[in-house]
Order: sequence, then C-alpha cells, then structure tokens
Amino acid sequence: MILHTVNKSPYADQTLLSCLRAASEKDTLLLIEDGVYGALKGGEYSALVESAAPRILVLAPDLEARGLLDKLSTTIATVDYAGFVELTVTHDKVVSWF
Amino acid sequence: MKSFLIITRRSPYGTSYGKEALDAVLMASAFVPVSLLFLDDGVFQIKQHQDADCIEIKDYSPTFAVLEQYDVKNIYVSASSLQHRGLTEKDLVLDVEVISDARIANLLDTNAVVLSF
Amino acid sequence: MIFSLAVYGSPYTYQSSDSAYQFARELLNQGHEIYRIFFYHDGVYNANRLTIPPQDEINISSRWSSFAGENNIELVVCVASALRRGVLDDSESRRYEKDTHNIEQNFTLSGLGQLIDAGIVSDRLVTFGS
Amino acid sequence: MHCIDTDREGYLKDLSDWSADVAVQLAESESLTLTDNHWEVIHLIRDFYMKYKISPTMRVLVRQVRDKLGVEKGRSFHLLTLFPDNPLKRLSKIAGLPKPPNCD
Repeated sequence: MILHTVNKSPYADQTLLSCLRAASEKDTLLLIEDGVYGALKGGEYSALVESAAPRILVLAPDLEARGLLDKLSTTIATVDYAGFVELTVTHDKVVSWF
Repeated sequence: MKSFLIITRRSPYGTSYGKEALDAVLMASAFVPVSLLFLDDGVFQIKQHQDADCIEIKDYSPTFAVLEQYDVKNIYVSASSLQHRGLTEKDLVLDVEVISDARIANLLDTNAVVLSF
Repeated sequence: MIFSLAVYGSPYTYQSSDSAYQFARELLNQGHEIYRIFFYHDGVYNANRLTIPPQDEINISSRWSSFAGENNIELVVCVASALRRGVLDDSESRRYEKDTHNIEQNFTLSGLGQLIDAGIVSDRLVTFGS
Repeated sequence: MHCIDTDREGYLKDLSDWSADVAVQLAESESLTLTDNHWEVIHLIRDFYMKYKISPTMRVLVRQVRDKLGVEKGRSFHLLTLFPDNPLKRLSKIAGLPKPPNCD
C-alpha cells in the first residue's frame, strides 16, 4: 500500500497522469501544492480523477490557500496536515511525484 | 536489507535532476541493492548520440555505462514512456529491461524505499 | 515512527520547503521522531543564511534553523549540490579559497550517503520535490 | 621544470595542464616518487575517468585494479602502500582528476 503525492497541476504537466499509470487500486493518491488543481469539478481532468482506481485525497490547506474550497469535486475528500501525517503512517511508503 | 528503487523522470540538461538522480544511484549502490527506472522524460537521458559539450554542459551520458561496475544490474525503462515519445530500445545507450506499467507498479510495491527525481 | 524528509526545492521559488516544514512540525505534534532532513538539488538554497526576504515574509532558512535547534533535528545539506550552488561552510570556503561562507546555523554539509542512510534507518522517507 | 598552478591543497587548478611531467611534480609535492606500480594505477584511473566521466569510489577502484592488474594488486592495502592515507584523494590529485568533495 503506497501513498503517492502529486504536487503539479494536471493543466501544466503530465505528473498526475504518470502517477495514475503507476498507482495500484489499493494505493492512495494525495494531491498537494499545485496538485490540488486536479481535484476541481467541471474541469478537463475531473472525470479522470473522479473515476481513478486509487483513492484520491486533497490537502485542504493547499486548496484553501488557492481559493478553491468551493470548486472541489464533490466526490473527493480532503485532509489537513495531521491527516497527511497519518496517511504516511498507515501506508507502507510514500512515493512523491513532482 | 532494504532495497531502493530510484526513479528518474526528467530529461537531461533541461534540469539537473537526471544527473543528480544518477549520483544518488551510484551512492546508493555502495550501501543497498538498488534498481533504476527511467520513466516519462527520463528515458531521454539514455538516448544515443548525445553531445552536450556543444552547449558547454558536461555530457553525463557516458556515465551510465559505469552502472554495472557499481553493481547496479536492475535497470528498467517504461515501455509506455518510450512508446509515447516515439522511441524504441534501439535508440538507447544502455542495455535495459523494457517493462510494462503493471511491472512498474510491482517495482514500487516490492522496493522498501522509492526515491524519485 | 522514525521519519526522514528530503527537500529538493529552492525556497521562495517552490512551495516544497514550506510543505516540508508544515509536515515536519505536524510529525513532532503527533510524537514521531525526525531522524534527518536532507536538502538536495536546489533544496540546498534553504541553508543560505544570506537570503533577505521582505520583512512581511517568512525567513525560510532561519525558520528551519530554529526548528532544528529547538527540536534537536539534523539538517543535512548535500555537499556536492551545495558547492555547485555556492552554499558553503567555513571549512569548504577555506578549502576552495573563497572569501566568505554562508551556511545557516544548525545546517551541516555532508555527503549524499546521508540521504541513503536516512532511507535505511527511517521507517518513512518523504520527499518534497520541485 | 616549470611552475604548475595548483590550489592550496595541491590540486591542479586547470585539469588540462596535466601531463606525465606534471604528475611527477605533483607526486613530489606529496613526497612520493612514482614507480611503475604507481603509473599503472594512474593510467587506470585516468582511463576510467575518460571513459565514464566520473572518478571511481575506492571500492570500484579496487575492483578495477583487481580486474585489470591482477588479484595481488587488487587490494586496498596495495593502493594504500602506493598512495598513503587517502589513496583516492592522492590519486585524483596526481592523476589530474577533479578534486573530490569532502564527504567522508
């Protein structure tokens, strides 16, 4: 079980797509920094992210910082830094995509 | 002993990530079993016929040939990364194993530590 | 659990060192141990004590330094990456005949082997890339 | 004998200044007299550097010496005898390779 982090916007580069290609169903993917743009509703990548096999979460402070709390896709849950730390504990390792 | 997987995802020269990933591989090889995976634009690092001297950057592509001396024998390249970029194994300077996305997922699972660059 | 962090982003250009700091602080809140924070690639600039942000912005290198001092955490800067980018301590400065040095307190220059060691010793190694 | 430009630790400032004569002078400043045994290792490490564009680690150097010059010489002890204290640093200096970073 792997926790993947992605910190790049899918609108800017392929990092999120690469991560999804390598991630397994049992993994979790946490969108941080500019990665949070991948979690918006009604965007070009929304359908892809909403239907992705691994569970997808978003780091709330990065979302809030960017003024996007009202644009978050309804199917995606958020965590704060406490939740981020807990995820690193409950998964076997962390793989960072940047 | 923990095994390490080092993933190199950036093209050469555009950033120094590729060179610094290779440094990390060589260093890791002294301590732990290490595998190296070329993924995404990382595959361009081992494209044949590089000549970075002409842009006055040190050409580090010859260094890949030293990996064997450093006991780095598990060297993988993503098949889909090659294919998306119109490259084949024949374009590469290194003898590598071309692997599927499923094998990549398996590598991520089976190595204790994954470092990406 | 024992954690180590790797930071690759230059401060003020990338968010990665801010994220790493927030994460590190939360690790301690939850009672985890931080074995080492390793700065590699442009992350070595986090150790430059000569940075001068405007007064209404965070001073990133001194924030790391006090965090490390207060919590007894090792901040290690890859020496090869640092030399290339002009982050020097007193001894490297003398070794390369430079007229000054600029490493922030509580950071130390050491080899890339320290990153590998952090991966071996820690239960989790978390990378903050740029 | 002409003057060679070195830094305070005795490394060549410009690696392209290196020649066999320069190597002899660099060795003298380390109080070493180069013998055939030294030279074969100097050539070996230079060949390695030219081919791979990096300096080997001690472990890899020992193995190279063993493979190319035989088991008897392929031991750290042999290299330590030829280039005392820190063979890799001394060899880099005398063979005109880049100054290694201090990371031990």
